[in-house]
Amino acid sequence: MPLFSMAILLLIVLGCVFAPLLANHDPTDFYLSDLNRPPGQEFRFGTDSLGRDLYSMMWYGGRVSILVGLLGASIIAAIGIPYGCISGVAGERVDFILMRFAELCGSIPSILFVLVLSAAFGDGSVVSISIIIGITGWFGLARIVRGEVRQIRDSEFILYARACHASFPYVMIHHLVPNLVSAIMFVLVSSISSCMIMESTLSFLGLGLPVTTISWGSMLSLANKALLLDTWWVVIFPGLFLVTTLLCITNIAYHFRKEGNRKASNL
Amino acid sequence: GCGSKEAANDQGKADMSNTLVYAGESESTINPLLNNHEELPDIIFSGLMKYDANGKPIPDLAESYDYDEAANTYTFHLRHDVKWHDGKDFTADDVVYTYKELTEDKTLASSITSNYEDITSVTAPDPYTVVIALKQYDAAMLDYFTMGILPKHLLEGKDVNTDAFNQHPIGTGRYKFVSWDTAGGMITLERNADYYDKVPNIERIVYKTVSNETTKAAMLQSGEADLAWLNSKYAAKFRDNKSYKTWDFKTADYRGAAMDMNSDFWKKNADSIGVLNLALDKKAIIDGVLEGQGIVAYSPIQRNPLGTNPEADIYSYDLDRFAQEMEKLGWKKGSDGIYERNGQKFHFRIQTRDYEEERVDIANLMSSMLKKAGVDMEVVLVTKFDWKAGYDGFLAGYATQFDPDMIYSQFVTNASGNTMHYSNPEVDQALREGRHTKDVDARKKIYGEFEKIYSQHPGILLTAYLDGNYVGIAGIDGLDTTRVLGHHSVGVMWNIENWTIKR
Amino acid sequence: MDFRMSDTYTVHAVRNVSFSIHEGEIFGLVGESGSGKSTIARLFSGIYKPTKGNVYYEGVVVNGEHAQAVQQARMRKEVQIVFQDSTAALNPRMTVLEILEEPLRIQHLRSSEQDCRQKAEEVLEKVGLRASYLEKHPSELSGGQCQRVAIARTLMMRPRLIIADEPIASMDVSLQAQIVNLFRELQREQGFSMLFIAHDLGVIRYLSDTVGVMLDGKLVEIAPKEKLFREPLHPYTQSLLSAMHIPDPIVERQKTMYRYDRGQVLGTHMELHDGDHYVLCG
Amino acid sequence: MKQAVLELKDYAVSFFTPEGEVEAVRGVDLSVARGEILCLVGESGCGKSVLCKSLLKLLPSRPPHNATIKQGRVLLEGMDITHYTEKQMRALRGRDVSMIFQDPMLTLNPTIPVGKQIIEAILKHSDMSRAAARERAIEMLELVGIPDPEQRLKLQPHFFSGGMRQRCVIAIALAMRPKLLLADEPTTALDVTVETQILDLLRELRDKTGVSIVFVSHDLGAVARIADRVAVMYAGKIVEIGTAEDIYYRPQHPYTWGLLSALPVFANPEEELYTIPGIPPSLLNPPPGDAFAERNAYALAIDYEKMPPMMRVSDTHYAATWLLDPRAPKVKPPVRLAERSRSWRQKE
Amino acid sequence: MIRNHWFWHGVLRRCFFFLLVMFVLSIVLFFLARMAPGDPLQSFYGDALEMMSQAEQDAARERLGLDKGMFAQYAYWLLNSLQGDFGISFKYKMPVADVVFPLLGNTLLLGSLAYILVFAFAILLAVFCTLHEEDWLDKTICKVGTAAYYIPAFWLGVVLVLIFSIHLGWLPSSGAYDIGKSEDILNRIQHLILPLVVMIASHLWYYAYMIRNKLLDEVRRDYVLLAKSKGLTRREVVWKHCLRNVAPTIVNIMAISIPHVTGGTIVVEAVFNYPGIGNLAVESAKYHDYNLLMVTTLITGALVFLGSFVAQMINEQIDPRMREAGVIRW
Ligand SMILES: Nc1ncnc2c1ncn2[C@@H]1O[C@H](COP(=O)(O)OP(=O)(O)OP(=O)(O)O)[C@@H](O)[C@H]1O
Ligand SMILES: Nc1ncnc2c1ncn2[C@@H]1O[C@H](COP(=O)(O)OP(=O)(O)OP(=O)(O)O)[C@@H](O)[C@H]1O
Ligand SMILES: [Mg+2]
Ligand SMILES: [Mg+2]
Repeated sequence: MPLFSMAILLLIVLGCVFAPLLANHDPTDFYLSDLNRPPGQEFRFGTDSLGRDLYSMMWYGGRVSILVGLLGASIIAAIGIPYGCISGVAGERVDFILMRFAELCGSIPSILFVLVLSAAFGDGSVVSISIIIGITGWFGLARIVRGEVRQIRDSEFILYARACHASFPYVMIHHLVPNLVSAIMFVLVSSISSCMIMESTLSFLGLGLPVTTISWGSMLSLANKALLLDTWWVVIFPGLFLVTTLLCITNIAYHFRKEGNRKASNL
Repeated sequence: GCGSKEAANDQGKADMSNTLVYAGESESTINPLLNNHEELPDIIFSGLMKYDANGKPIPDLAESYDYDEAANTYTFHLRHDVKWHDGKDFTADDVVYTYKELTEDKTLASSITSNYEDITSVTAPDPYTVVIALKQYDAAMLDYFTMGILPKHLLEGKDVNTDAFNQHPIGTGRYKFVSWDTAGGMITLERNADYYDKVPNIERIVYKTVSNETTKAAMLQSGEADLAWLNSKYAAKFRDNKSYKTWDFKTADYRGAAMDMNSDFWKKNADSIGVLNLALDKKAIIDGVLEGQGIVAYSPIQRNPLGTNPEADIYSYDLDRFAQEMEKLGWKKGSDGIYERNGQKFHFRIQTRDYEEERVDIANLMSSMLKKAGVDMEVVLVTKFDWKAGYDGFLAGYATQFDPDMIYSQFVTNASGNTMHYSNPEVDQALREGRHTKDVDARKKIYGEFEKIYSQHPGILLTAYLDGNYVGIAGIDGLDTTRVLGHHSVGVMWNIENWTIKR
Repeated sequence: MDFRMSDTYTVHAVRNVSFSIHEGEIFGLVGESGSGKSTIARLFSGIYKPTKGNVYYEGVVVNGEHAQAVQQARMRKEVQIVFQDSTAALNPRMTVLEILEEPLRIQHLRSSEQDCRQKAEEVLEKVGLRASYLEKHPSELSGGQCQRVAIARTLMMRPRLIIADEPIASMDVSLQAQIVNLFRELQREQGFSMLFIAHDLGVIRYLSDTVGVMLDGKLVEIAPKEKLFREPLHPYTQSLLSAMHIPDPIVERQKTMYRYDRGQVLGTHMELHDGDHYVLCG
Repeated sequence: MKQAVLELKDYAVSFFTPEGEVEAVRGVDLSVARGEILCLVGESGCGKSVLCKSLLKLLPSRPPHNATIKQGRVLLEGMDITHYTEKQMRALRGRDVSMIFQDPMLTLNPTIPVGKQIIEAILKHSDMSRAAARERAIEMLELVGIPDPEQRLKLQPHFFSGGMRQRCVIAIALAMRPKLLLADEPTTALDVTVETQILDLLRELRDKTGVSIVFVSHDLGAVARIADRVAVMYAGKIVEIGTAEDIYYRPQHPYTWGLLSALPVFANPEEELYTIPGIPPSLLNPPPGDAFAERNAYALAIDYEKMPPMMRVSDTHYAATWLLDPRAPKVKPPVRLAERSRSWRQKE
Repeated sequence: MIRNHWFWHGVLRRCFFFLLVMFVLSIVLFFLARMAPGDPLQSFYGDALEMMSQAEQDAARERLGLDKGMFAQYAYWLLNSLQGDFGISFKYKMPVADVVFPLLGNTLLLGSLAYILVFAFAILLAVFCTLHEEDWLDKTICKVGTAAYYIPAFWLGVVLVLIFSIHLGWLPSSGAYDIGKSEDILNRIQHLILPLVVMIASHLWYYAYMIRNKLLDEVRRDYVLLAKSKGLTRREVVWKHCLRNVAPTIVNIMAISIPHVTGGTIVVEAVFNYPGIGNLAVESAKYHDYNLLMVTTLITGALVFLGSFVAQMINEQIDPRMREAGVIRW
């Protein structure tokens, strides 16, 4: 059991959930008399060049980032997996068309998609931005799922289900997905990270969440400025939280993917 | 682009000792008509007039000029010794062509055309004389004649907006365009040895197109650039370093939240813009964002010699007064701490361009301060302003470094630069008067009056004037900080012919 | 039945095959590897659709345009398949209970949790496994046990026809014997018909009533077991029988296999030899 | 007796897994003479494959499957190779000892032309030129009876039928003229006619090249065709060993009886097939006495306590059962088996 | 001969599909771009748009070809593009081709080098991990690799600039080459090092890990035993046998990764101020520079589709099994 990862993740998640209790400053406030303070008693992680308290921002920012990451990744999974499964089991022609379609979507710059979509759901809320990120990010997953499905689709346990006249959704949910999970776990988990980073990029481009919404991603983009100003804490903390959280999620996910009893290597 | 190959070979041999590498903004065209606040058009092209150290127009391509008050005509006597960089002679036809283009081409993608509205005709009685007739006297007209002149022989009959000339400019200025290497992100200029006036000391300028402020600072630090305009925070880093020099220019460049008077919100609530000033601790913003490199702004022509009327400074940071005034205006705080009036929250959205860090920071700080006072100013980052997307305003930056009439186009009802749809008959009146008055003292009074009137009903929540911090390697000399610079601290190269560089 | 392999060429896996399996009969199918036995099994169980010809279930067409939905649905319920590699035929992510429930679940016949469990226990007992296996995963079971689970799964549906595609090929002798016994017992008890595919002629001879011999996608001979083993007519069948191993070193070493010439053995049409003995001639 | 190519002395292999020690091979004594075909039979999981693979040190040696030679010695032509390093083993593999595996569909690399796979084996152990190696490969393919070897050299295994693939595997194995060939169920995946061909091929190759073959199978019919000697394995031990005639006509061990009885070939369709009751013991914690005792109808009390030693039946025939002990009650082999033996001989 | 014939048949068929797909892509893009909110005139005229009267704006629209119906506009665009005229860029006010092509080389250089290096290292790393499966080495690489993969690219880029250009002064912080050194390969390489490191760091593990997992499955196959029993070393087995068998997967992954890697150049170009079309694509989308957008995106699209077609063809050559289609119809 990855107890260590679970403990850390739990701490971070609890910290974000109970952000109002933990935060000792207003995360959106600018403490103009305390610019660029290094970590200390009052500002535990220091302040940035505009006097924002990084410690409080961290917990509030985590809420948004983790939410966007999980929500975005769920949407990616919810679209990418069924799409990949359909394409994987479909005949040559349908598969060809589905894959070309995915490639088509994948080769359009996501910025353009985001522009169009944000006009459609343009309320700038966390949920709508997650949806946008999800909708524009599933193509890669779909292709990988398809590849894996092709390998197991003629397995005899699936043939049996087919012989019993199982519907496609049944086969997908009971046979394909469970046997795919370990193969695509890494892709799934890393889509959490790409969603978080996408959110920060979008915010930075002015296409994402309003500037007043704090997220780890937007904090990371502050790092850009801070580096030249020698305020290492502004650079390090958001990165540390982001990477740690993702590593913990990865570790835990790997544990639960039920790696089927792997036989010994022949090498 | 083409030509870059040979140029590259040439440069490969040339030594870099007398070359200035300038880290500038990214560019798309070099044409004084199309981009009027950037450095390069200024040194490649020259106008009938140019500015001196104090921002006063003096003759340049013209040897002298006469003004006929009765007929409202300017007669320019052109220099005879001017040649285009391609060797052709410069004549009055070029001037006529340029001003015709400016006044008659309705498709010109330029924001300055309304400055020339008063011109009724431009004629060339002989190759070295140009006569420009105006509808009426225009005090700023001499300023506007500083606009660079384009070569007729290269552009006539072509679409100025899109011609390849814009990327291969030929001018009459101090520096010649050599090559634009888009793949390398640099524009190379060489001094114009045939320049009719003082030939610059620095032999070559390499203008690197950089889209990001951090990169500019990094380039300076790693020695890839010699000179750059940095924001105050980055500039501060170089101040104690012996190998760098910092020049702090005053600029007429202000930042403030300009409201769109056509928006539903301000149509109803325009009376409550001025009072917001009371809730802004502008000094704190300057110290916080600008490292103290700036001054508190109260008037749009505050850094102009004809402006700066202290009587217009009627709002100082005072939250108590703010509360009182708001009450007078009929605003009541709602349960969420935000003022309400007639069932409407005091909430408005301003769009802010994301490419300049200081703008974003200032907007954020303003928003935070207003929020504390009970006003919800939502900041939305955009890539480019979208006037049709229904925002209630935008974070404005504008400079009136030369004639105060430069604000005419911004504040006069329906003028070309009046993107906030500001309309105040008294202001219109004052600015018109200022434009058509000749006497300097009288003008100063008029503009002082304007400042007072305007401050009662402002359209812009002014915050600060920024200083222009130029940082360069220690070997650069000759930058002159007397000049008040413009928007984005443009104009630093006004005396580039006097600069020297030692490595 | 054709397989399209990209656009370039087509494999005729099975051609012009007709035979019928009667109520309560065990039909043994033998033949060369790759001769199309599995393809026939899959055609019968509806996994493949024939490119030509029809599959009838109780005299009613169940494929193609003229298929009757009701009959098709009935066939789905009443025809069950058992595969060669039992470990591959059981989803490694499911428990035995889930595996056993699966046909019910797919056919929407799963009533209550309790009933299902009980039924699964009964069925497991029939194939000689304890109820404690219900919670296990296939990877925790031995090959023989997996095959028993696969057989138990077919019994969940009260099948009328079981298609067993080399169900014992990967087992050792004593396990083979156990599974063969199990099949026989169950068949006697429940009276289902069976299509039994195997390589081992010994098993075929022991278990089946009628035997079909396949070669290159064609049935070359069908006959009641005794007739076929006594009097094989088709050269391939003869060759097959001559290759049948006898666990007797002296006999085996001296025996020579009858080699047949591929070109000559395949004919075009089935002919009745005598009574119920058909052979491919022409 | 001819010189032994392979000799195992009290050979034992264990897997040290997280669950505990799996004693897959538990003290095997065995020798294979030059040009001899020794068949290993026994039910699934009794350790036949482990034995073969461990001889070539092909077992997974890293956690979590630590396979180790726990005791005993392996002599190859009198040379002790028990503690050979991986590098020394590599020199032996393919040159002195080769191996064929069960499924030809799986053991040939599907993406590499067959010829290349043979040539690779040749080049590994000799400094022949590529052309010479190619010649040799063609020769080998001819030897195993593949028509048109020159053309087929370039084809990937995909284009071969199962039987041809297994021939190719044999060609690879024999390419360097090894002294010993370990064939781990090489015919299980093939149909009877092809199987017979392969068996005959192996016998023929033995005659031509003098290679010794250890042939693993659980198909007693196939074994009967090819074996010179047969060793019956149960739960990691050899329980009976003797010439083919010894084992088929005069089996001594109750397990061998069980195996032979379970064959369906001559079973009467009216009666059930005989099956050995119970399940094979776990090798994770093998019982102390005779591992077969629990399933043995003839088990004696001592079977549960003490492992029976190899008892001599004749010069060639040994069996590990207490039934052969002089003190044991005399039991007759099952009647059915006896009858069957008789009937075979009558047929003959 | 026959194989050859089918090969060319396949090539032709794919060319046809390629053209078809590009056509569809151009339609999708064309209409999608015009669905995005914002006025393209704004890009062209900037703030000057405000002062233009409606009539002037209409005239401008007409000149830019924005006045016609969308279908007419598309037809017009298509006709012109087929003749090599991609229109003018609204933002740069010059022909799109002149904007894009000088920068294309830079991006292709960066992208293809990164692409090659990412996969070269990914394969090396994957093989190394496979040979040391479950060792502490493998475990450490997995942990470090995952962590490195999660570090945001732009963040890493800035840190590298800080260390290697600013503090150590070893490498330039920006640009594609120094003044007058466009032909100097060494200089170019110097400028490419940091961008490449960022590109590699932010993509490497994703692919290395996928390949590693495939290889781990592969070394469990039986042919490995046969190969080893021939006397091959572990390394030879992995390099000569396993890798060849996972090649189709790797090729597929490589095909999928084209948009991923080209997407990566966008970030890197921004961080290192590296002149390239990645930035251009983003800009054009943000500024509604339709013509520029079409070209930049069609280039990426073409790469993606070419990549995937090439991948299929390579795979069919490597592994004849790939040519078979499944037979079970769903
Ligand atoms: N999925 C498939 N795609 C293409 N061809 C196939 C497929 N499955 C089987 N075939 C081909 O159809 C023919 C018959 O195959 P089938 O599996 O039915 O043979 P079989 O008699 O069951 O063989 P075995 O005894 O080896 O199981 C073979 O030539 C085979 O190559
Ligand atoms: N990697 C391993 N780790 C742990 N135990 C193993 C491993 N490989 C084999 N075993 C155990 O060793 C024993 C012997 O296995 P082996 O594969 O030799 O059987 P076998 O006689 O070849 O059977 P079959 O006839 O099925 O091939 C089995 O009980 C098996 O569980
Ligand atoms: Mg089959
Ligand atoms: Mg085995």
